[in-house]
Amino acid sequence: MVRYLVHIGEVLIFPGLLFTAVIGLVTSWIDRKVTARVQMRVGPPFLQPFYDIVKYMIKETCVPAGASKFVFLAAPLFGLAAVTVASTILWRPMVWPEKSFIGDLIVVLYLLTIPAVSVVIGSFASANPIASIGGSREMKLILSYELPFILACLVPVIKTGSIEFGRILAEPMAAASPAGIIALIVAIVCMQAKLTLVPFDMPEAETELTGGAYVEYSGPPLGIFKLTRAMMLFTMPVFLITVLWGGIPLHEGAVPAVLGAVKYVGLIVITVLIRNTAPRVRIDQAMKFFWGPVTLFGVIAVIVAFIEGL
Amino acid sequence: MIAAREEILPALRAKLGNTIQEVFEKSPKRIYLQVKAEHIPQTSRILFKELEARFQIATGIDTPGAFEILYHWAFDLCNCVVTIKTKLDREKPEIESIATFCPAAEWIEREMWELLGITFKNHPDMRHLLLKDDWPEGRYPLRRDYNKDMT
Amino acid sequence: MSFTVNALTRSLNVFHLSGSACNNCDIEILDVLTPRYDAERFGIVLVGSIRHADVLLLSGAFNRKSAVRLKRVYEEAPKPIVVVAVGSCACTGNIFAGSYNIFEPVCNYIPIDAFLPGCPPKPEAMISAIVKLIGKLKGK
Amino acid sequence: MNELIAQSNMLLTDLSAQPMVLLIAVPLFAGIVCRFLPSKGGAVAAVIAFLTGIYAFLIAWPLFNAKAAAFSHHNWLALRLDGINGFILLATTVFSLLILIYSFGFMKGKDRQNHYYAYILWTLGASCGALLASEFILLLVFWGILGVTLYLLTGISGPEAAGAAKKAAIVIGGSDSILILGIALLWVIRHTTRMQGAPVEFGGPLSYIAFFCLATAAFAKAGAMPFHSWVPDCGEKAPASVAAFLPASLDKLLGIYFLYRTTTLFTMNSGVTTALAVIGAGTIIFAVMMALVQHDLKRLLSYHAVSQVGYMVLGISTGTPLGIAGSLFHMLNHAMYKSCLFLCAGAIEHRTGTSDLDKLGGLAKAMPVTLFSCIIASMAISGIPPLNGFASKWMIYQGIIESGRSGGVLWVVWLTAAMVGSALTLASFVKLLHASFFRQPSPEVAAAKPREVGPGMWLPMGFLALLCVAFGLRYLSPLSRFIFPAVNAPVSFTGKWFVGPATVMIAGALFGGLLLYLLGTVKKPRVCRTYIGGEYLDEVYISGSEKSTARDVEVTGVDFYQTIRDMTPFKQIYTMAQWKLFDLYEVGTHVSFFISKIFQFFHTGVLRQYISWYVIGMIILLWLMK
Amino acid sequence: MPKKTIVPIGPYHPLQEEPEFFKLHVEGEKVVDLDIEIGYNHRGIEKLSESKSFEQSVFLVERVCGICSTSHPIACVQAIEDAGDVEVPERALYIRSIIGEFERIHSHMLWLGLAGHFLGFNTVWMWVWRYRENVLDVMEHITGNRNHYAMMKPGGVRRDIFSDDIPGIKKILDGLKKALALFRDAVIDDPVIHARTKGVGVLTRQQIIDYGAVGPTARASGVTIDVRKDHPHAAYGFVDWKVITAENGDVFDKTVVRILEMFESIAIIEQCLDKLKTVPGPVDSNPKEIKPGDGIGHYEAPRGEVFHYIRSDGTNRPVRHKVRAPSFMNVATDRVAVLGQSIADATIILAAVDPCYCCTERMMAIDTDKGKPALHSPDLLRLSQEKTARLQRELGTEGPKLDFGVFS
Repeated sequence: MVRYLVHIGEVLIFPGLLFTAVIGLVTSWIDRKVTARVQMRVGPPFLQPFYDIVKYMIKETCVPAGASKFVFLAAPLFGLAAVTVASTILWRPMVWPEKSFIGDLIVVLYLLTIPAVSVVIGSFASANPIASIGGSREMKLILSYELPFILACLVPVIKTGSIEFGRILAEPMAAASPAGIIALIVAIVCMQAKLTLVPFDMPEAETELTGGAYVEYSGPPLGIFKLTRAMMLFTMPVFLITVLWGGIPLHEGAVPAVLGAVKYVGLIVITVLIRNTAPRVRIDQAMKFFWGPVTLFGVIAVIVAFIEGL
Repeated sequence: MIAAREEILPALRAKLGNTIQEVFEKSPKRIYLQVKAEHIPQTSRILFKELEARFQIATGIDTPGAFEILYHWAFDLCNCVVTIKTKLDREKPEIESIATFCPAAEWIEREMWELLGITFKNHPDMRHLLLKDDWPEGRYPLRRDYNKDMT
Repeated sequence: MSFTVNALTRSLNVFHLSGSACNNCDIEILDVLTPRYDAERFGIVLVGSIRHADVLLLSGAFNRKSAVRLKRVYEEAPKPIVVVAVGSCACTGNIFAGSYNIFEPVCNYIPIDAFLPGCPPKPEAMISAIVKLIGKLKGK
Repeated sequence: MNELIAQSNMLLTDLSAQPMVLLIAVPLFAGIVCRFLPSKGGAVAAVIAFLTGIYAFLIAWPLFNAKAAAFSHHNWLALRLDGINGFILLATTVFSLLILIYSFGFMKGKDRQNHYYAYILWTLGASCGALLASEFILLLVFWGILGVTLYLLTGISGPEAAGAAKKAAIVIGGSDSILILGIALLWVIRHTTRMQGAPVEFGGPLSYIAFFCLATAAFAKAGAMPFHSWVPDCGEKAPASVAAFLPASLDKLLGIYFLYRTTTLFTMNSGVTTALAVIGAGTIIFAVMMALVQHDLKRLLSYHAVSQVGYMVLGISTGTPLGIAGSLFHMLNHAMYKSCLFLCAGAIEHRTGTSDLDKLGGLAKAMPVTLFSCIIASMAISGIPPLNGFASKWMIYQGIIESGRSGGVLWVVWLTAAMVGSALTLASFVKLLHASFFRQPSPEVAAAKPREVGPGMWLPMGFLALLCVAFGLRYLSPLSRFIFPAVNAPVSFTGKWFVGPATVMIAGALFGGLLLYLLGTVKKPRVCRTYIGGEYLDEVYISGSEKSTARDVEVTGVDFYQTIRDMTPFKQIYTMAQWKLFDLYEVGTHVSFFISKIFQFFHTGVLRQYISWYVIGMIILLWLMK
Repeated sequence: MPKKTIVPIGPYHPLQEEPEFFKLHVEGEKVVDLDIEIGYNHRGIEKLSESKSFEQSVFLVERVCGICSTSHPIACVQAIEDAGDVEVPERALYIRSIIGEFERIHSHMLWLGLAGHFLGFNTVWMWVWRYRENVLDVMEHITGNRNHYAMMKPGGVRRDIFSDDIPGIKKILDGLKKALALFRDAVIDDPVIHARTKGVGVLTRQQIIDYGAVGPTARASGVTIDVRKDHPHAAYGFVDWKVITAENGDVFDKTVVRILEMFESIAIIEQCLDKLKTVPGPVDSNPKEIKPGDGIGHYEAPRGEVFHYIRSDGTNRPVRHKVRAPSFMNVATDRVAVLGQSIADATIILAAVDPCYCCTERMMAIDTDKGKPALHSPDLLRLSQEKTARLQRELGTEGPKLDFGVFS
């Protein structure tokens, strides 16, 4: 019983919901601030993402007439739950290495897909044609990045022969090898799409689809979606660092932890810069891009990983 | 294709013959011709297809005597605007559409229909353009007898 | 209530609804977001869907066709929502008041919290208006 | 004479004392009874069938617990229960029972009910027979009966299903003849038709041919490529309960069981396993890509029934205990969620009268139980944790990774195919959910005023959906109870998935989200009109003064993946698929028609020509024999 | 066979700042037909205009559109001058061209920024609009207002450009040229922009001719029409510049045409500013009355030809005032441009003609509150500038000085 209470504490406070949400919102502030600076603007105040979330919580919830109310309202929760659990699974070994692992690479890979799926389901449940377009684009986007992303994640699996985070973290980091570097680049590109940031923000494409998949969401459900996105913004880079770049080992002392944090900020800055120096692509172009060159690089990474293992 | 200002009138006379009722050269850049309503499609076709003039717009006017429609055609190579004027019966304003061969005229004919109440026969897609769809029939804002309180 | 207002005023999502405008107010509204004025400093961002909006900016007079839609959009907006009429046309109907297609000032359709006259109002005036509006909301 | 009677009496008592025999014979006999009931006696047939189903389950349960049993009579009548077929036997009876319960509501008011229940019972009996048979000849008999009942059940819904029934019969019948060839070859090698015994070493073409002959029968039954083409047709045309019963559950159980049984008869080598893996991975990707563009609910589900076989074949091909266990577990899980999905499809069809995704829509509010069963089963088939589909797929992935430890690079391809296949599966189910539940209904569907089906129909669906959740959350207990005994080797996991803590965490996170909700205003949501920029969906003028319906102003969920269809390599493949180039049956039909056309050219039916052919032949023969 | 359904874009949609309703008829992802529903913006003022004086109607047409708020007045005064045979002093012609070209630059920059915004490229939007502010500052300095300039009147212009201001304006133009060169290179070389715009929304030469499309939309399809060149007016006959055309008619070419046109505009302004030093004289001929007759005036607005027709009966009011904005012709071409394109492309295609619905639906009215005496007054100008400065001080934003900081 106590064990389960500890689990609930972990998932709700640290390193789960609260921790991920706070760092995620700070990260989204970094995102907005850097964006503003790139655009020669001043940008929002530090607490802006927090104000936003609180504001969404007090706003009225509108449910569109033709919508399936329960699915419409439940979809955001499942996205939030999935990213929270994924984050907890990722962080536990990095904070308390003596604690056993809850899941492995494949589990987290699947969990990180759920937020996007919940957006799709939620958009469909809202029974709005514009949301449907957004949802279908999101789904096609999932399809397109999943293949190269899996290939990139297979590189450490090939190197260690294991899908356990413990083994992957224990090995010398994959990014130190050519295969790992290629895989990291592929994974960064996929991450951009997984976070639905420009140039892959076609699911919500504000100027095309007036908010796309989120068009019907208001108030707390929208706030949860925004929170989920902020948490993804935190969890995805951590996942990449864990799988391909040695992780952020908090338990090993200050230096590795700071180094990990630097890696994290570096990934965020790369993401934000990509986001601000490209226009949005079309969904079919994105699919061709991911199934073409990106997958090719993923395959190359896998082949190089095999050659390195010989 | 007309290349010089001087060629316009002779070419028009040759093509249109005696359907031209009246010619008025206001300035070197502006020519006004008066033709009968039934000759408008033929005249427009000649201007648009054979003389390759650009359809600028048509102006509908509710004058005391009759409804007048002015078709403005631009000759861009020779700095000249030719305007074809025609008069319609006040009681039954009706004219053949030119949008059948000149898509550029489609919207303006719709507009003249809803604002002035001129019927364009054989128009490909006649429905409201500017006013709301349930605008009451028979209320034409650009007519002189229109009263705002009618809506 | 004060908590609600406080949270609301720190994060304003603006939905911009242009009625039958000459486009000038609309462009000046967009201008407020651009580097020189940068409304994001105050937490103001433009959103695409009325469901995400906290502020409804109206610009232009509203004709028979768009006034109906305005009412619909207002009803579809999640409350609480602040409605601001930007530009002389939205405030009074202005020069269009006599037209056959425009028959009422917009405040007869929906409740309006703030009027911001000008043709068009300068971006500085808009920011000043927002600051004053926030002050007014807090004082409520 | 008396001696003979006494002998046969003895045999009968002997047989009737055997639960295994009863399990086969009672359903077969009850089926005969049902078949000869008057056609009005549908309800009686249903009751008989239901009672038989319960009886079968009551026999199967102790049999499964007994773990091992054997029965043999006259050498050929040999039945044997062991770790492999025990749990499949149990699963068969459970699924049959669920289908029979569901059929109460589903078949109500339809004609030929007595036939329907008779065929279901025969299928149940023959399945049990095929599972228990330890002699190839006996297996062949039951296998043949199953082919016949498949034909009959597919064709039961009327003339429009005749083509599908014929196709199924020909593909299955063809594979049966290949099976006979395989059994004969195996006899040549082993000099026995026993299904147990020392495994055969591969050597020489004979053993390879024998293996692939047997595997072909398994593939055709389970619906793996390239023998899959009967599944979509059957799934689309047959009643949904039949589709849920045969292609979705029983045929998978039988086919994969037989494939696994076959692999135990041979010592697998890398060539064979690679061939199996190619078939598995190819089936996954190809079938799911086909599913992506389907317009019929049941056809879409059928392509998934094909696609999921790929995972099972892939798992068996790894040769590792973990992979095989995953494969068998996936087989069981698949039977659960796919039957559930077909039953949902049946419920939808029952209420709306159509399974055309173009027409369906708006059922989310009308049929909540169906919606949730369908969502859970969809998430399970897509492998979303913590549902059962995830657990078995995850084991198969690990099996693939483990098989890669012994060298080779191809495992990455199989793994990628399997994982991408999951994403594609998810995509097509998202389409299904949208098209049938969330979008606006078509006028005819709206006119049917759909409502939730009766408890007789939603109970099996809900039960299966709950099973999906339960098997996912407690995946270790079904594994240790059903699957591990079947795999004659210790199974150890390479990955970690502590579903208990994870579930607690998910529940905790959901609770956290709910807390945020409760802090917010979500308690009293306001219902608003759909926002499309100030217009109303049903007030858009389509042309002139004609107003739209809400359905006109929306995205057809069915055409979501048109983008993929229009992409360069896929476009050509889809076009070829449209020409049925990948359909062995159609290609075969065309080839045989072409050949028969050549013969037709000679067979003019004119006597004089026959005589002249005869004379020419004689001359040539005489000249040759000179 | 995919089913045909309607995807609604609008009426209140961030794609365009104005209300309009596009009904995309789509099959799958492909657009098979487009139905444009306008009228959300129609203020129907042609009726009202007939009760206003010619002087007033210039103010009136200024408010047809906020972006081409000087093109309509130029066309309108030209129509009045054509009807009444009014002479215009030469210096006024140069000033008209200067104002008109500044407006073209600000309008094209506006479009370029918004096009970036539509494509999700907000950095381009922000950068371009930052430089656009400089143009608006120049206009505020010359005319007293950022947008509605109130410079045109029958027989000339209302305000002169002082020679003291010319060096400052030229400095800003130099900075602008550098900034535009940056955008030209950035846009023309960006592979993703190529992918999104090349071969998208193609309009053929014949379609342009059939639909009577004008302006950059027509010129991007190889139709060399430009009212400034074809029907010389204002000062365009006296300065050296060329008409920019492109061949492909896709969105990319429309973008390129607009960017290159801005360089031509800068060249025209620079030449006109030089000429102002040598051309003296009044800027207004102060016509006393307008003779009866028909008058046509047209001007090349940023979006294409603006056409005004005025019938005068000798009184001080028009009998009929017809306004045709370029978008009225251009928007109709959307229907052929989007056929066969995907939904994602449709939005940028619809934006590519630089549509202006307020123009299309022509408002016309007299601003009775802002009568000419007030606007003539330099006091008001001063007051306005002071108020702006005060507000800027309060809010801590940059002041509109002519040598402000972006380029220095």
